[in-house]
Amino acid sequence: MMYSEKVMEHFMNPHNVGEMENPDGVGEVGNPQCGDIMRIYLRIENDVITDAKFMTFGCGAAIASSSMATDLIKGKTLEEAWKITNKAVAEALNGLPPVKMHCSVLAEEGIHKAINDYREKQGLEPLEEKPDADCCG
Amino acid sequence: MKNNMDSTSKTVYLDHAATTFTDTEVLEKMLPYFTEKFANPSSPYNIAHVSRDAIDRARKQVADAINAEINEIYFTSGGTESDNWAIKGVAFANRKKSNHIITSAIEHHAVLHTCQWLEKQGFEVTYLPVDKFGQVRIEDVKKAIREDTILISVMLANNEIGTIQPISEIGRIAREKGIYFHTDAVQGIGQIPLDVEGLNVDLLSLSSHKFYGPKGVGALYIKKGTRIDSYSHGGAQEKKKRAGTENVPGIVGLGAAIEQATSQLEEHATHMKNLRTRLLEGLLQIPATHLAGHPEKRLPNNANVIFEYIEGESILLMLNSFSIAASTGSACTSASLEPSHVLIACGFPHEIAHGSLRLTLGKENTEEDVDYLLQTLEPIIKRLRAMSPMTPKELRE
Amino acid sequence: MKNNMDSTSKTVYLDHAATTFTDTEVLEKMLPYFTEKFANPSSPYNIAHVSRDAIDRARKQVADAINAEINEIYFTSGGTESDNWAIKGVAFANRKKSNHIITSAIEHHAVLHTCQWLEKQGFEVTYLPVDKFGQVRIEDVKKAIREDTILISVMLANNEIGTIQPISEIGRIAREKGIYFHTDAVQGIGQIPLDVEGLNVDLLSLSSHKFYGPKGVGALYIKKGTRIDSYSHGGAQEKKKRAGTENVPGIVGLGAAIEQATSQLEEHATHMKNLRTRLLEGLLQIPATHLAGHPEKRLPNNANVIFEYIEGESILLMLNSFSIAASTGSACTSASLEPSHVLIACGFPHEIAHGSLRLTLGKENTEEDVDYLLQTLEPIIKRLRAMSPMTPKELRE
Ligand SMILES: Cc1ncc(COP(=O)(O)O)c(C=O)c1O
Ligand SMILES: Cc1ncc(COP(=O)(O)O)c(C=O)c1O
Ligand code: FES
Ligand code: FES
Repeated sequence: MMYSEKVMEHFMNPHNVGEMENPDGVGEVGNPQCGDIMRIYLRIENDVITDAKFMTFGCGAAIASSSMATDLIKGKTLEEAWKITNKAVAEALNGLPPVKMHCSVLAEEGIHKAINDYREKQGLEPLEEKPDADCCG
Repeated sequence: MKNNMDSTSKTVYLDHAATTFTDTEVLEKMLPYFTEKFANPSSPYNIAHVSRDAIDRARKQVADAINAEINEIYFTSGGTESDNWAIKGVAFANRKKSNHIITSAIEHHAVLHTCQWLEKQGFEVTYLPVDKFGQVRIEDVKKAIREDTILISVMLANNEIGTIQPISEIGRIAREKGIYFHTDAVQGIGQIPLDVEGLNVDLLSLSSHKFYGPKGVGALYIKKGTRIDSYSHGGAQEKKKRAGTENVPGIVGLGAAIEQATSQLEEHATHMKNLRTRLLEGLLQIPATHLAGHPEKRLPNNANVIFEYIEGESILLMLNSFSIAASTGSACTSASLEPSHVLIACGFPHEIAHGSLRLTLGKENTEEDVDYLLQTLEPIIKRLRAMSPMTPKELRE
Repeated sequence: MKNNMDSTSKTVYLDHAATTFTDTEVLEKMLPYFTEKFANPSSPYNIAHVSRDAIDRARKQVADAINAEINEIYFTSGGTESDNWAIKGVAFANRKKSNHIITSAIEHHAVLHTCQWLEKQGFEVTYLPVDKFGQVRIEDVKKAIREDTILISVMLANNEIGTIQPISEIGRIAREKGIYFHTDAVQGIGQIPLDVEGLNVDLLSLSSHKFYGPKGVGALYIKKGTRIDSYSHGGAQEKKKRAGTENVPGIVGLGAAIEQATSQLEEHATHMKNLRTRLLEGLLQIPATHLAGHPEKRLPNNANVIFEYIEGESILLMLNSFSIAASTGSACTSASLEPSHVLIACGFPHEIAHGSLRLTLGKENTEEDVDYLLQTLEPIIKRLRAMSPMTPKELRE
């Protein structure tokens, strides 16, 4: 595991860990069989993400990606948050090992699911999500 | 979470199944063979006798350690080469006769991938299942044997879960049927007594760096009369079966290490078992934790436990930040992103196999090391479970 | 005949083509990797990075020494393994396409016996003749090439007579025809400049213990894109092409040794040539003595002379009693009782080939060593000739 210092920082002291009471949107992605599940919670006011939390079962990269991704979306509009890619998450972490890029994909997908959950609750059409990334790489 | 790692802190090494350090006494014995006593053993002058004698002595040390004859020991570059040679060598040398091989589902990749490669060469391979403790069932061996079976290869003790196989019984069956029997004893040397006669084996692999010898050298026991191809072609070394200038210092180190390991076997095993008892008592107090492997028939230095709801790589990373070195069967640390084939073969579901932690003790470990591990690990498990969406409420804080 | 050997006398070692001592600086660099820095490079914790980094560094040292890319270097257990892998690996990976291999009659046994084994597996092999200096003729290479030729393997420099082959030209021809080209450069490293680009080779073998590195470790250069089978199956080491826990100290030693050898190449070659000039001047003053190999295109440290009417083993025995270590192509020292295939291929009659003496110099040899050899050898030759029924009257005393 050749992780950047940034990854280790977010892994050892992750931001935004925990469950959220009555979230405005929740997204859960991954598959326990593959060793990864990520759940993202959003608090939304006026189309702006005022708070985000996560719960993750997974490797160091998955936990660090959850922490970074939730940091990145806080304070963003839903439109801005939707556009945050897994690459952006990985870059913010100063890179991930190639075999671990799929863990950052979980973060992107988790955010998309959570936003769509919010939209559905609001009676809006869900936005089109990317097909699920392949399990186990 | 603060960790106590700084540049001066010593690592608590709990991964002796991966590799061991070379014992300083062993290294001491190797040193002259790099410098003054460096001659090529095949050369025709006095100083070459010194190298030749050193190899002979090491061959005797290995033979004595496993109750073999001197001329049944061949030196190789490690456990992987020994396994590859044993299996490919016997398979091709006996091919005309037949083409079926039996092995187990929990072998080391050096055996499994070799067998899979042989399948591509037209051999047929049966992979025996194991019970939940990781043991091969004698009944399954009997059932798998065919008219055209040439070789059975079952490991002495597993590298992940430490389970010891009923080698002697399998060997008896193989011998009755006239089938060659190979065992990968790489993890067994220095841990449990070994006797090729008692085990009824025709071939046995070992690797120096698993018992405080140097890396890059191993041996293959080949019972007299076994039909086996040469592994490499070239000079007349190793009775023309394994060409190449001998790694004299490495071979000296292997010999010294196996002699030391064998002479200290009981004492070492007692030390390991005492530490492991303390270790497992602590580990199994953590809720939702399971022992992998056999409760008794296991290597004295091996503990393998599974923590539900969390993932092994995260555990290792956190342990690493506290200067503890360990191993896991989680998919997330393997290049293939597949969880341990051993844990899966024992029947653990994928999501459970992910939470495994292998701790393998060594001769320099102390009770303090065990206590440090336990005291470091408990909060780590709690912390990771607190983050995991799979953890049931009552296990979260 | 009195000899000056006693237990304290130092051996004058003139057999560096057989093996070299490990340089003390090189050994120094290896030592930490036996003890503190012992972790398995594949393990997922900090102390394993240290082993991984050490291997990466050594790979770069090898790549730099031969002008290759880092990911074209694979570590092996020695020259023999590198040769076996290169030839078998390319042969089987490209078998469907074709099945003809070209090599030379004067290759090391690691190449020759591998090719002979491949003949038993259904491949066809052409063994190119050499001229009286031991050189392969380009014309012969061209003539030997067939539609179905997959591989040409010609050594860079011969281990017995030191003759350097026209590798670059052979490589150009091979490349034009789309045929893989392997060279056994085991004797060339540290003696002559090497550049895989300039040599037009796809595969190149080397062995650490020939250039003041440790025994039991070597490397194979495999040009990117070369179709070659894996050599051993098991773990994911060496990009899954050569499984087995890496011999970290050995690899570190190989890296340090090749870097040192390359940086001191010119200086070393000059030293060797000066000593060899002195040596050959003395040797060729002995009557009925012939130089074997090429007068100029030869390794700087190699002298190989043939003394008519006498037999090499006797010469070595007497030299040995005066604490001089050397080598011969005589049948009487070889297990097979066949004289050197190299000398025979150069056209020396059997009875002449018997009288060969190979002296290969090394970096610690001095003019005193050369003078001691000359002064010791002359009476030995006289004495043996005096005993030989073949010696003409005028050469007896
Ligand atoms: C059971 C078993 N077999 C074979 C091997 C391969 O040995 P080596 O790494 O020395 O090639 C190992 C260790 O890696 C092992 O644990
Ligand atoms: C030309 C040549 N090729 C191959 C080898 C084999 O190398 P090793 O003995 O390291 O296996 C040698 C030396 O023995 C050699 O001189
Ligand atoms: S969660 Fe398994 S690799 Fe990241
Ligand atoms: S004369 Fe005795 S072996 Fe040649």
